[in-house]
Order: sequence, then structure tokens, then C-alpha cells
Amino acid sequence: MAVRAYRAPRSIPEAVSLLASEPGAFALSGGTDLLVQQRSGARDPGAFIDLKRIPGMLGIEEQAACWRIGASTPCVDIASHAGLRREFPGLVEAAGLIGSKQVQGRASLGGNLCNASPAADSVPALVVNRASLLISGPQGERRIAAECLTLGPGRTVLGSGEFLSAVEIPRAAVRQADAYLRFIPRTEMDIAVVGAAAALQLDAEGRCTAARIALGAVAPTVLTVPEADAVLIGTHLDTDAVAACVAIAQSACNPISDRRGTAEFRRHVAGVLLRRVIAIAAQRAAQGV
Amino acid sequence: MARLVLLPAQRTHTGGVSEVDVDATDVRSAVAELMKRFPALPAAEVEGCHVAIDGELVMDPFLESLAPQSRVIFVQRIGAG
Amino acid sequence: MAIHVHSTINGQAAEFLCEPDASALDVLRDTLGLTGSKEGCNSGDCGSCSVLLDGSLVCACLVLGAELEGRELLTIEGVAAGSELHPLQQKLLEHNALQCGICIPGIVIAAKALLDRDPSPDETTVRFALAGNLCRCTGYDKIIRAVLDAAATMRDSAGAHA
Amino acid sequence: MTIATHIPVVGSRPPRPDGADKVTGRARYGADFSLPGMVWGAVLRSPHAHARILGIDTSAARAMPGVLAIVTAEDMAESFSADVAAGESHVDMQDLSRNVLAREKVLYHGHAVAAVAATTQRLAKEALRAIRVDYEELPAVLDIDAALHPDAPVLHPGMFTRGLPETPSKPSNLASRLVMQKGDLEQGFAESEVIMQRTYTCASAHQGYIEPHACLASAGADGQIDIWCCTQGHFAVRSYTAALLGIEPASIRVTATEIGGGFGGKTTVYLEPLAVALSRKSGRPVKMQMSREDVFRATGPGSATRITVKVGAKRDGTLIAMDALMEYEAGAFKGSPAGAGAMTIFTAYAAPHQRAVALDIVVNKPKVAAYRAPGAPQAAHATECLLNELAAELGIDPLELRFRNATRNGTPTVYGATLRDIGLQECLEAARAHPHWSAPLAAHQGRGVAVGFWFNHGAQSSASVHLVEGGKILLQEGTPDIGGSRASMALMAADTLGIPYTDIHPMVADTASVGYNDMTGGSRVTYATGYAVVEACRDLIASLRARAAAVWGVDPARVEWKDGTATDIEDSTHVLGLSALAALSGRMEGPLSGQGAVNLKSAAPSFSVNIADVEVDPDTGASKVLRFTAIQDAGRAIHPDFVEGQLQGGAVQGIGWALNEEYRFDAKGVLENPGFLDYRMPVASDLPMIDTVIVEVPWPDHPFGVRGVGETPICAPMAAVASALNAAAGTAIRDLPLSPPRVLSAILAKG
Repeated sequence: MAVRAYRAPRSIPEAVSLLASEPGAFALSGGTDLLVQQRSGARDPGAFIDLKRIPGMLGIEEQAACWRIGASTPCVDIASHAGLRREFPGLVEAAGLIGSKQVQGRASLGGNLCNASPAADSVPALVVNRASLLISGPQGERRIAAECLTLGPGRTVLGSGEFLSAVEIPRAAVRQADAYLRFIPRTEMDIAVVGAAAALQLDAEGRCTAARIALGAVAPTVLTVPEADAVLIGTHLDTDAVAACVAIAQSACNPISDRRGTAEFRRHVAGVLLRRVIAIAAQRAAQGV
Repeated sequence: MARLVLLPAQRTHTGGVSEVDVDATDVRSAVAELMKRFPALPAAEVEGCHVAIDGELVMDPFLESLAPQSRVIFVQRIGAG
Repeated sequence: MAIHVHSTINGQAAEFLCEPDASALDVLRDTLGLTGSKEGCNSGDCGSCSVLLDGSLVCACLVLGAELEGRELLTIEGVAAGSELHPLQQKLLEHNALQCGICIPGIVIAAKALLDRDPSPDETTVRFALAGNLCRCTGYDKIIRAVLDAAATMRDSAGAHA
Repeated sequence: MTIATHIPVVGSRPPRPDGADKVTGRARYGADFSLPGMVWGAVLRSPHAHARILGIDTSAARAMPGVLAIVTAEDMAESFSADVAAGESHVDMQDLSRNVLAREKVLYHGHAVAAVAATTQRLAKEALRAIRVDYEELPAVLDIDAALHPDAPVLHPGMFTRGLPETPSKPSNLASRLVMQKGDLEQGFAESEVIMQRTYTCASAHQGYIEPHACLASAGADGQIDIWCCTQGHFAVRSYTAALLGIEPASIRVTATEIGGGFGGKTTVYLEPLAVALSRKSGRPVKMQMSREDVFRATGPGSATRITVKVGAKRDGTLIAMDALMEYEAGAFKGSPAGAGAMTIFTAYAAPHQRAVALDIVVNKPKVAAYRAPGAPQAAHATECLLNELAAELGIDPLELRFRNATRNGTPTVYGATLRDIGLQECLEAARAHPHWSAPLAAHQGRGVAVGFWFNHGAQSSASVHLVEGGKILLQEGTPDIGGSRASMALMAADTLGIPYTDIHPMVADTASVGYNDMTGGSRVTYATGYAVVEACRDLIASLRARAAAVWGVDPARVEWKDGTATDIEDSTHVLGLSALAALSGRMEGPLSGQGAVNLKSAAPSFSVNIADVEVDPDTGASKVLRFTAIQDAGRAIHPDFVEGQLQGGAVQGIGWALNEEYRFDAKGVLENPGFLDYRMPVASDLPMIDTVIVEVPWPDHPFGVRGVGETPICAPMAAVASALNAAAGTAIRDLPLSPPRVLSAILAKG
């Protein structure tokens, strides 16, 4: 199908209506995945509905209970946001890893999420921070947890006329911190072969009171492993506890072999990165970040 | 007599003969003599080659002179980037 | 159906028609004749078409022409002031940091985006800021040195004028 | 010949004459040309790696409004006289024709099958979808073992192995077998105290120039044809296009646009004959440009190789015997650089008994093209890694092992030539003296050293210089400037004429405006074209002296040319500069110019030594090049910045080939990574600064002592990096690339 239309709605209802009515309509945010997929034939949009001119789609807002990030906000704004970095350094680093500086000038959390790649850098970091997603649609607004968006590679729960309008991340508690690392063969410009995120909360004695890990590119969707989280709780994140967590997480991995890495490599490196992000997050939390 | 040392692809057409002595004062006449000696040897197998004359590599040889005891080794062309 | 777009390119009002899926790079090169931005990949992986969109560094191949409505674009053609080269351009020349030169328009724009926000980058910062700009000829060495030198020159000249 | 001793300009580092255009976006590359009335061409490519073409139905596409012309193999010339000898390469026109447009069969995924011209790019692509091609799919041959299997499907039923004692009775995928030998191998191994044999492989790697192939062709009603294209050899484009389409070469004028990288990959034609054929049929100028995906799928990468090397040595490290079996994939048509690889593999070493056996093997993959010292980097990877393994086995410093065995002037090579005036010892000494060689290493870090060798090339170049009113010089040369050669030409001209560098205005002229030039390839431009430029300047000086003598009414022998001025050695009041002589042209014998034309049948061999430090993350297999030093004999560095640039760029291409770059095909022969995202060339943040040391051992056959420098830099890095990485990781991986999964599994395997 040829792309027959480009529309830049100015309001959410207008966008909902265009997404529902234009044949083959695709929501366009930064376009860094969609335009490439359209050119390669991997996706076949009939119309681009550019969401970036809708108020609220761009921008980062500090609220009492959460941070609200417009779904089309370019990653460069997230990566350079000092307030967000203080609370969620892992998430900010993840946003700063998506593609080149040029790509970060366009790419958004909304796009990174809705492209539904298992390797998306921002998703594990959003998931460990219990981000929720605001979805606008014909029935109004609904909210889902970040890990509930994707069904598999390239597939989401979004229905006709629906689009992701904002990401909300609950404010970090005292001695809560996150970290994200990914493995790529070069230092930049690659898609994650494996991604790992952790968010931890410690008590004043350094005991872990809350923990969440998430892994990217080791399963069809971002992988959360509550059993692995659970073994960290109540510990001082000693070697044995982390090893137990890593072992559980690794056994939950279900990676594929492809041009970017073998299944064995992904499983092994997932464990390495997980150990490293737990250490980084723990150190940050201990420093009261 | 100058001595010509042939490449394997040339030897296929000389019945396995790998070295040939010719009475020639330059490469052109040496090659002519070689072709006369081995009519089955295709011109393309000879004319596209470089040679080393007494150790000195000469690309696309033609009128280069040969000494009476010269040793002329055929060398495969080199592609270059 | 073609879309009628009004934008500002290198400080001049620009008006053009483009198809809904035409990229800003297609518009620049094929419609407006601004061929300084190069197409190396058409997928955002080489940086040869780097431009500043409202001051933000992007690949022109990953922006739709239609998205330029009401926006300002700076391309390589708009970096020098007439015959006066930008310090980055001058330093790239002085260091002989270009061989084939096809990546250089993108390098100039990306380096400008860096120095616009960080006047004193170290080598590592420059390397990561230019990681989205592939160069196959130089091994980057002289490019990195030229950018660091340009930054120093710009700091000196800003200091002299302060 | 004497080497100029007083050289005021050569060796300095001025900005290049074409630099301002390149930093402002004004320079025009292959895809930057347009003409009034221009239409767009597009290419239909094969969806199969190997299939017979049963029929092509273009009628539906032809009927589409806006479609102006379609070409298939039927539009190409029927037969070809013979190979066209185009400078350093020798091209089989039957094969080239079939690579430009498939005829009986498609031989790789992405192989061009038909081309269309239409009024818009969009329409041209739609028209491609309307062309029906009936294929009979055939099993694809995708690697060396599959190709050489006795029951392998045969790509070319008419291809019988060359170089065997007798022509075989059956066709096969082995295009040729080349054997080179010196000494007595059996005796050599018998005398050896240590014998080591290892097999090394390299994946196919692409040249990776950032500019995709592009061209614009315009055919006139009178049969005159103009082509603008990015190429390393516009005279070769003329020859090939003329031969493939049955046109007189003199009717074709080719302008080499600025070129966005080539590295050997732009020494052949892909689009140009199609654009010309489409323009002749449509009567309109036709522009064509490849996508990045097309570049990866259908233009030449370098060969994938498997090389088994066996060496015999004394316990003190003296090499006695060296033997190699070198298997090179050529892609869909014969012509891998296996032979060149064989001629380089042992050249750096004096061992008396050597043999190299080179196999040229066709497979259902894109036809390989030259890539910077074609065939040599893979060969050096094998030998240099093995010597590092041998050094470790014998407990000898690897640099010391090279000193002990390095070839010297007068030592015969395996291919029959004898080296002279080489700078290998000087490069080794520079390596030993460099602080890098003795710098300490930390845990998980390793160091590797390797030697590189390339022949370099001479061949044909011509150039003209014209004295312009005002006294400045217009310099026309005909080898596309791919890395700053206009600056080097201007330096040599300025030096010869004794005038400032900025008084020389060099340009790369089109095929109708300057005499014949072989390609920009073989590291020959500064050497051969530079020589032609010097000759042209000397020719001009002779005319200038004659004019001055006539003006003064003296014997020309009295006139000396010095510092850009004619002077009378017997009368110091007699002085005439360029501007005065230019002003007199109209009253004397007319315009003043000089011509230079050379055919250099020899070239200066060059050697390099590279040192690499690599750090490995033992948990993930990730590696990082921490430090790299490239040392090379340049003969004489005309413009040291550009010499250093060649050393640095070649080093990084080699680092990429060593660590991450590779062509990955699926089981059907479809390239899995046809883009810069997954074909992982080094980015700026992957690398350290690349230190360089330019060694200068002048080559006596060149007026300035020049050796080619462009290709040798890629020969040693793969071995240096691989040896460093294996030292850091405690592994012995002999397959490239050393991608993290491969490194990690080797680390885990050793426990």
C-alpha cells in the first residue's frame, strides 16, 4: 500500500478519529523505526498520523506522585533532564542509549514501546520503575502497566484508534535507585543483544526492601521474573543472593539465535549484566540517590 | 638463450613443460618463439601476464630487452584496490 | 497526494510540495537542490544527512518533508557565513581531516550540535557525539582532533570577545 | 635517476585545493548531478541465490504510463572480442556483462535482472513490481566446501579449472588453481626443528564506502554519450560501457564526480551501462542510484577465505619452509584475489623454501570486487598470526622473530621477482624503538604485532599543465581524487615549477579533456600520476626556457628555470616570470602548456608494521582496541597528513574486519545484514587515536622517491588485533571476525 496521507492532528480526539478512520493509519512519533520499516517493506502504512503537534505529547513534567513524560518526547530531552536523572539514572541512561545522537533527537519512549521490539532499551528500565502507560482511544483514556503493552515482537495491545499518549513513572522513594546496561558489539549504534535493568530499594541498614529486575532481548517481550526479585528481598544483596537471583532469571530466559547473537550468548550475558546492574543500583540506592 | 618459466595455467597447454629456452633479445620475440613452440597455448594465457626479468618485476612487458642468460618468469596479474 | 509545506531553511523561507512519505532529505536534495546533505543509508545509521531541526540534531532521512511545516532547518549549506567558514569547517581543512569528504557535511552539523551545547568536550565526549556519523576513510583520528581544536578556538575567541 | 635533494614544498601539509567545497557541501558527488528532462532508473534484482531465468515478461511494466524504457540482458552486446585489459585488472567481458545484467541464470540474491526508466523514482520502482520473471530455482552453493564438493551444483557449465596439469573433463566451481614455489619444500620441512600448521578463516567484508554507487547518463541523438558517475576510474567506465553495449569508446565522455569512498569497490561498473542503455532507449537523461541495501547485496565485498599455513623453523626461530593452501571465494564469477594473496603471503620472509597454492572458487554470492590490497589482508592474517603463535611456542619475542627472518634486498620472492630498495628493516626498527612496543599492559590486555606487504602499482597516467594569464597553473589529471591526491599533485607541480602551492589549480578532468589514465587503484596515483605531473611540468619548463631565450635572443642552454623564473646564467638583468611569459604568448608561439604521459612498468613495494593493544571483558567477550600504532614505509611522504590518513583509515578498516564486520548469509543465500546497523563498521567511540610513524626509504625510480601508500595499511591490522585479542583472552581463535559471541565461547571453552 502506498502512503496516501500525512496528518498532524492538534488534539487527542482528532488523532483518535484519524487513526480509526484513515485506512492503514499508523501513529508517527519520532519515526526512527516506522520510516525505516516502511522503506524496507516490513510495515505498510497507508497514512502517517503525526502525534507531535498534540499538546502534552512532548515534554517532561514533575508531579507530586509521578513523572509524566509525553509519549513523543525525544530521547535527547530525557537523556539531558537533570531532575529525571537524579531519580531514575538507569532510565535516563537507557534513553541515552537508543541509537545515535541524531536518532535520539527523534526517537521517543512512545515509539520505543509501541515498536514492540524485545530489544527496546527503554522498556526494561520503565518496567523496573513500575511505569504506567496512558493510552488514548475511542473509549477515552486507559492506563496499563508498561510490561503489559506488548504481546510479542511487533505486536501490542493497542486497538483501533488507540495510541500511547504518556508514560508515568511513580516518584522514587528514599534509597531507591535503578540501573540499566545493555550489551552491544560496538560502543554505539547497535541494537541491544541483551538488556538488563534493576530497581532496588534499601532500608537504612542496607537491607533490600523492594527489588525488580527486567531483561530485554532474551524473550519475545521484556522479561520480568518475580521469583528472581523475591530472592533479593530481605538480603544485603550479598553474592549468594545475587547469584540465586541471576540463576532464576537466566533459567527464565527464552532467547533466540539471530544475526545479533546466539541464544547461549544471550543467556550468559543476561546473567553478567544482571549482576552488574544490581551492583550499580545497590550502590546508587545506598548513596541515597 | 633466455629461459622462460611458465605459470601452471600455461603449463596445461605445453604438455606440462614448465621451462623453455628461447633465442630472443626482447620479450616480444621470446613470447613469439614460445607461441610457435606451443601452438595450443592460447594468446590470452600469455599476453595478460606480467613477468619478472632477472628478478625485476615488469608489468605488461613488450619490448623490454633480454640478456643472453636472462631468466623470465611469468607472473600472474595483480588486482588492486 | 502532494502536501504543500512552508518552512524556513538556512534562514530563508522555503515552500515546496512533497508526497506524504517523502523524507526531508528527498525534499532537500531532489526538490530544493540542496545536495550538501548526503544519502548514505536512508535509515539513520550513517549520519551523512545530519541537519539541525529547530536546533536539534536529526537525520534528514528520518524526518518527513511534511513534518517541516512551520519548522526551521539548518543544513550544511547554511553553516558558513558567505565565504567565511565556521571554525569547525576551518579546522577540518587545516587538519586535512577529510579524505573522500562524503561524511563531512554530517560531521560538521553533528559537531556543531555538540559544541553549541558543550563548548569544552573531551575526546571521549566528541567520539560519542560523533558515533552516529560513519566515516570509512580516516579512522576518525584527524576528525576528532579537528573538532577538539575548533572547540578550543571557539572558546578562545569567545573569551577574547567577553 | 637522482632524487631531488632540495624540496621546499613537498613534505608540507597545506589544506587541499578542493577542501572548502567539501566542508561546505558544495562538492558534487555521484548522486548530486541532475539534468533538465532527467528521468529515473531502477533495477530489478533476483530474489534467489541461484536460478535459471526461463523468461522475462516486461509487457505490463512497459504499458504503465510514465515508464519510458526497460532493458534486459538482450539489450547488451552479443559478443565480446576478448578481455579488456584495463590497467591493473583484467576483466572477462562475458562475466562483467552477466554481472551487470543476468542472462541465462541469476547467480546471487540481489543479482540485477532488468532495469527500468520512468518519470519518477516512485514510478520506476512500481514498474519493477510489474515485471514478471519466471525462475527455475536451483540449489545454492554458499561456501567453499559446498562449492568444491564433487556433486556440487555447478554455477557455470562452461567453466573448467585453469592451472591443472590437464584441462579437466568436467566443469566445476574451482575456477583456477595457481601454484607458486621456490626452493625445495620437502627438504625445507626435513631440515626444520619445529613445524606448525594452522587454518585461519576470514569472513567476507565490504569496502563500506559511505557513498552508494550513482550515475547520470545522457545519450544524444548523434550517438554521443555523457556519463557522470562516482568511480575510481572514469576511463575504465568508458572502456567497459563501450564494450558491454557495443559502442565506440570515443563516443562516450565520462566525468568522474567527486567520489565518496571506493577502496577498490568502485573499480568496476554496475549502473553505468544500464543508465546508458536506458537513456539511449528513452531519449532522456537517466539517473540511477543504489540504496545501501543494493550496495551490500549486489556490489563487491572482499573474499571470504580459508587459509592453511604450515611453517618449519629452527629452534632459534629461523624460518626454513613455508607452505600455504589458500582458498578464496570469488562470488558468482571467477576472479577472487587468491593469486595476489599467494604472492603476498610469505613475501616479507626470507625462508628459502616456500610454496603458495591459491584456489579461486565461485559461490552463489555477490561477485567480489577489489578491496584495498585485494587478497593480502586475509593472507597476512594467516601468516602473521601463525608467526605469533610460533614465537610464543619458541619463547622468542615476536618482533625479534621478524627481525631474524625479514626479507632483504636481493631475496627472491615466491612469485619470481626479487625485491630491491625495500624498507622492511627500517619499519621493524621503528616498531622496536616506539614507546608503544615496551609500554606495560594490565590484566585482560594483550599486544599483537604484524607485518604487512603490498606490491603497489604503476601503469599509465597522463597529465597536462596550462599556463594561465596572470601566471598561475591549471593542472589537469585523470585519476579520481579519493583521498586528497589533488593536494599531492599540486605539491609536486609546485615543487617542480618552483612556485607556491596555491598557484597550482589541479582538477580531475573528464575522459575527453585529458589523456588516458588507468584507475585510481593499486596505490598508484601519487606514484604514477605524480610522475606524469612532474613530466608535464618539465615539458612546460622546456617551453618556458625556449621562449625566454627567444625573447633575450640567447641560446636556450643559457636559460635556467629556478624558483618559478627564467634567468640567464650569463646576464642577471634577464629575468622573466610566469606571468610575463604568459602575457607574451599571444605575440609568440601561442598558449603555453606541458604534457606528461607515463607507463610505469614497475612499482615500489611497501611494508608496514602494526602494533595493537586490545582489552577483553572475560565475562562477555567484548573487546576494545586500546592503542594502535601503524608504521609504514612511504618512500617519500609528499603530503604527510594524507599519508597518515591512509595509515589511520586502513588500520580502522582492518580493525573492523578483525572484530565485527562480516557478511552473514542465511541458508538460502540471502544476506542477513545488508545495512550499517548490522554490518558493524567501527564508529568513532569504538576507537583510540591511531598513532602513525612514516618511514621514508626513497624509491629510486620516482622523481620524489614516492611509494604507493594506500593499500598496505590494511594488510597487518587484522593479524595484529587478532593476536592481541587472543593474548588478552588467553584464547587461540583463528576465525574472523572476533565477535563477542565467538570470543566468549572460546573463553568459556578453556574453562
